[in-house]
Amino acid sequence: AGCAREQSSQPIIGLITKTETNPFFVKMREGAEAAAKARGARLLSGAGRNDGDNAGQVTAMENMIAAGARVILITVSDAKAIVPAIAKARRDGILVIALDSPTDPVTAVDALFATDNYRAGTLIGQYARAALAGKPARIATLDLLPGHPVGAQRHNGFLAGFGLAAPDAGSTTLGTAQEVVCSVDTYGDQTRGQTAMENCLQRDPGINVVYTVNEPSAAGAHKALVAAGREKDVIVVSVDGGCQGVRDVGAGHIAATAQQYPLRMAELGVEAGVDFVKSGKKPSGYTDTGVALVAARPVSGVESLGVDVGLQRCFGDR
Amino acid sequence: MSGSIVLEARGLVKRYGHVTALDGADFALRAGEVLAVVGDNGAGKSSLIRALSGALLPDAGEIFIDGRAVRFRGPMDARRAGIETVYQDLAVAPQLSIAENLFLGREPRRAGFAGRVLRMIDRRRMHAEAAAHLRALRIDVGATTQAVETLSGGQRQGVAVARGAAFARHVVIMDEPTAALGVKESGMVLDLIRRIRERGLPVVLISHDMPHVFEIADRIHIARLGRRAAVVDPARIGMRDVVAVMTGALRPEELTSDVLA
Amino acid sequence: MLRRPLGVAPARALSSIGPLLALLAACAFFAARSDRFLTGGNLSLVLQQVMVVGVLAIGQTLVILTAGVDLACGAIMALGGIVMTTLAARLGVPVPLAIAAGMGVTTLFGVAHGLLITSLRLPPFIVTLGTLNIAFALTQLHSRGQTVTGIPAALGALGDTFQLGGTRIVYGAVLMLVLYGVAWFGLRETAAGRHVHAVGGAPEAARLAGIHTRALLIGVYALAGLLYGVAALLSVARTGVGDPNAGQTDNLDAITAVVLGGTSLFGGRGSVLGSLVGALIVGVFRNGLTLMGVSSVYQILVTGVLVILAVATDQLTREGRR
Amino acid sequence: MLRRPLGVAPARALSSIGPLLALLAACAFFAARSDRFLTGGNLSLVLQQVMVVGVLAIGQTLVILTAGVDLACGAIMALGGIVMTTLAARLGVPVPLAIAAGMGVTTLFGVAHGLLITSLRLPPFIVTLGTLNIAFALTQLHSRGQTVTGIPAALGALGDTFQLGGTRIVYGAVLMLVLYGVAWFGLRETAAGRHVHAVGGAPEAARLAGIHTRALLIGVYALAGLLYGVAALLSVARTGVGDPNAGQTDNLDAITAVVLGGTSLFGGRGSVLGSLVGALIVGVFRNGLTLMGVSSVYQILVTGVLVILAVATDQLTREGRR
Ligand SMILES: Nc1ncnc2c1ncn2[C@@H]1O[C@H](COP(=O)(O)OP(=O)(O)OP(=O)(O)O)[C@@H](O)[C@H]1O
Ligand SMILES: Nc1ncnc2c1ncn2[C@@H]1O[C@H](COP(=O)(O)OP(=O)(O)OP(=O)(O)O)[C@@H](O)[C@H]1O
Ligand SMILES: [Mg+2]
Ligand SMILES: [Mg+2]
Repeated sequence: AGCAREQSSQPIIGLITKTETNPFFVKMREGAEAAAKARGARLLSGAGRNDGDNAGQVTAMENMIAAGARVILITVSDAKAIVPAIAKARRDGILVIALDSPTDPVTAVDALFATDNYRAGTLIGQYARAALAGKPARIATLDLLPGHPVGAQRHNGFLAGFGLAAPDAGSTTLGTAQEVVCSVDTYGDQTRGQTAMENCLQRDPGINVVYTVNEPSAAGAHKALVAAGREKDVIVVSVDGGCQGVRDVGAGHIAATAQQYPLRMAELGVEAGVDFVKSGKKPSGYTDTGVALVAARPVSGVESLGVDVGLQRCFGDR
Repeated sequence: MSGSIVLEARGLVKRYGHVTALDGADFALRAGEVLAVVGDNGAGKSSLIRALSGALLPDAGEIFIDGRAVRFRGPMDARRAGIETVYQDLAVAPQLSIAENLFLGREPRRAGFAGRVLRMIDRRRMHAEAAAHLRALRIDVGATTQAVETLSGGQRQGVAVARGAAFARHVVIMDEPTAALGVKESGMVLDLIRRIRERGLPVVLISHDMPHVFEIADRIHIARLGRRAAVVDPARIGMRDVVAVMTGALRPEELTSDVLA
Repeated sequence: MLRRPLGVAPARALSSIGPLLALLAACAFFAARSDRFLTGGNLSLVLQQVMVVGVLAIGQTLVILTAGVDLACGAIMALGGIVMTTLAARLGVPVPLAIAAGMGVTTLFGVAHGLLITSLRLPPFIVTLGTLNIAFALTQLHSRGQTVTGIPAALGALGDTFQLGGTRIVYGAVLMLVLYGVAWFGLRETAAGRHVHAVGGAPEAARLAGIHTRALLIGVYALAGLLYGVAALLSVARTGVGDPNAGQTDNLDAITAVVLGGTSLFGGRGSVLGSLVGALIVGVFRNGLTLMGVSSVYQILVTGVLVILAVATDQLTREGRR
Repeated sequence: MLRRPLGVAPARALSSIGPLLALLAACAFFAARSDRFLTGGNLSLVLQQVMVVGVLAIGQTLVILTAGVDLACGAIMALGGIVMTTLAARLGVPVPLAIAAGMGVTTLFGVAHGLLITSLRLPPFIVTLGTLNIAFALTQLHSRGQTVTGIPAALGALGDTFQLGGTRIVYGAVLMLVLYGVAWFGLRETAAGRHVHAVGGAPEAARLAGIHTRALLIGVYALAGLLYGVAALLSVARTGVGDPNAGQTDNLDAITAVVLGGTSLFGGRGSVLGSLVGALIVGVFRNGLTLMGVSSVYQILVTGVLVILAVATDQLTREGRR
């Protein structure tokens, strides 16, 4: 639009991600920008300053509405904390769509286009259990950060998929089990993932399954396993399905990852938003944008995509 | 007593915003003399000597050493010209040792590879020389490895004075060196000044202590309102008149010419 | 000896007008780029967005005036908010009691800061670096990492609005402005306020002048803690929940606001109204850049440049006036 | 007049032995709680885990000795790492050139710090608060938020290991120890090193003694920047990638290490070897608590208490000796 002065006819859509520093969200923004351009809409994008920064997301939302946005697409950092702010926006006639992760309650937004993170966890849990082939499990979990719903859903889904007792999808408390011998928060960061894995191996050298909350932390874990000479006999599973992560699956660094589709979420969100501005039609309910297991070596009883298919569908630098 | 003029300044001006610290000050120091500089608080004494020692850049005016015009861009330039200064606020680094303070900015380096390549300080020599300097000036502060912050006010003053006296080749300037000292220590500093004069070095002494000034000075420079009001001969003028000029009770023109020096 | 004309002394509300000029320039710039900027609704929004950092910055100003610094203000605020909301929403404690408990906790942190800093003579930077971690961990433990929802309406009352000439204004913003007024008055017109400046600028001199520096410092940190409690209440009111991840960026944001407002980190020099201006500068930039469609990475970049530029300009204009 | 026995002066490598005792006590505690703690492999691991913060802490020590502080060290390191890895992996620049470019960028940040602090006389806290944001934003923009993978082996060479008495030790850890040795020597035995102490403790005295304080300060910040570049190289070697989110906790961790090591934030006093001890204390606690199975939130709590406790103990033992 050259100069930033807004034209009143053009639909304005706001996209708020958790951070701007994660390839997942970078990709989501790019997808939304492309979709907005294709449909003649203008996209404003914003983010919290770090994962969990609810106040930053509230501020971004308010400012976008002040800038004329009639539609807000948001990947919420804090499923509960954002709800009052969303309620206020919706009272003022704004369409709010949650992308990637649900609000709590889910009905706080008009519609949800998301991956089921609990299901993503369940898939990799099932895979790890099958791949372990009956050996006694000694599990390390490299988690996100305290109290984060996505981190909890993946973690608990993993435990459930592995056949262990676990809290349900609504809980933000990390489940524990006897088989889980080491749990460390990594903030999804590669360096911290590496340090965490190193220390976990010191605590229990017999660890044979590693759940990681995302692929950067899995990459860190792999590096620690290589240093300990354990990369061949430990099963690392992860979530996200970014291109780098899928390549790591291909290279055997990660046994399996649960792939999500941020581009699809963003496109669906922008489409629905433009429709709303043009025709007043509101989307509703939950649209599962899908999650699929990507594994280099399929195991029986768990459906999975191969690495090539995963690479075709991945986000990030191909 | 009319030695040649060693250090001279003409028309020095220094302004701090609305405050004029130096308002066209003149200054002359003769070879081998002790020149006392007196004046009320704020008369510009410290500013004058800071200009002479390169610690401040005057807005206008000229400085001459042995008749040659010089421009000091920093304290190092004055030091190189052989002018050493003991500042009113001492200017010691409290956490460094006594020896390190004496040699701050001119640390002796070790010989050979250690000095030239590794740039190591020759600690042994530094401490030995520091101890020798202090002994020569009869300043008793204990081991030269002590941090200066552990010394009493008087001992710190001793370190600062010793630094000035030890390295001067041309002029020693002292801004109120006895202000913080006891009777015995003050007497020692006065002795020190005499000993420096005996070595042939001229000394500029700023002091509010009139008896001291009259005891030791060869000439007295009276500063007032950022200028030199007069230079007088302590042998021919009374303390009372000097104070009167300082405070403005007596105009300099009213002094008889025989007391001027 | 009095050679300095007294042009310096007239009742100056700000320690310098540089920050105010920067704020006005920013407003003019954004008004020219977006016709939505200068609407009453938008300006009220900015006020509302800065109210939490604004109140934190009052406490931070007090601390910085004493030549201290508080790295933990946001973390302590988050703890206060979680205490208030868990008591009120999970345990059914009456709202006034819950608020008092939350503010009590934040004030206790302030007192602890004061005691550690004065009795053990620890640097404020270290003490608050420690309590930053402690308050964060306690917040997570106390909330079990969960956002506290379902808070009673009375606890969020400061988030309600009233109409003023067609613009909706939130009560919390008014409270912030009132607190700034009180702090300004107290620092300027009371003996204790002048002593805060004295202790910051020349602690030894203040001590020798008979000021009970220890009691004064403990008082300052305690008062700052109390203000973080007020900020906690505002934060709860603004978001409508108890958020265990609140305040993480506010620690540095509050310091940034104070410094942008012209208060010296070396203590003794500055004005609390400057901190309000500083908080508003940050808020206006965030709002204005979003209105212009600038993404948040660039906003961070701009904030960085802004901090340096604003303080540099302030410094240069001060020197010019000397 | 010699009223003080001379127990103070012997060649003291640390400014106090408090931190060292704390480190040993921590090691004894963890050794008693976990028999894996005192193995060569585990200790080598701790060394490797602290090498990045350890090198950052050398630069930070230099800065803090001059009475400054650098809030941006981790952010600048992250930028350096991204520059190195994008050049080498994405653009195919030869490794030595890529390393030089990365270190050049971090050194430039240091020079900019020095210039802003000396020429405009801005407080280091503010300047580095600004560059913290700037470096972070530049890192994200330059990397487009993506981790840089596929880096040439040569760029990660410092992450390789060698055997020493059955324990594998990473080259980077050795480099860190060497750098500590050099810094210790330089600060203690060279004139420039003593001048750093003098400038920090008594800047005016240093200037009057003819030290070019401006050049010295710019040199210190530039050297610190160069060290952040070395830390960037170590971080890349350790993780094997260019991580745009690296270093975010290192900003405060490096300061924590320096302060735990007994260096005064007021400048002039301290020892760089203390910072190594400080970094090891943090690393040992993180490792030991994980070995004991203590959860992350409690680790944060312990760190907070530890920071205050360590500095308080140090302060009390110093006073006891006075
Ligand atoms: N850095 C400065 N900034 C502003 N004003 C200054 C500065 N230094 C000196 N002045 C002013 O310049 C004037 C002269 O000061 P100076 O220190 O030279 O006086 P003095 O004769 O040494 O006084 P005293 O006997 O009290 O030491 C004073 O009015 C002082 O306020
Ligand atoms: N804070 C301190 N730390 C260490 N030693 C100190 C401290 N203060 C004083 N001392 C020591 O105590 C002794 C007495 O010092 P004090 O300052 O009381 O002497 P004083 O009588 O005031 O001397 P002066 O006339 O030189 O000021 C000195 O040897 C000094 O080194
Ligand atoms: Mg003076
Ligand atoms: Mg005394």
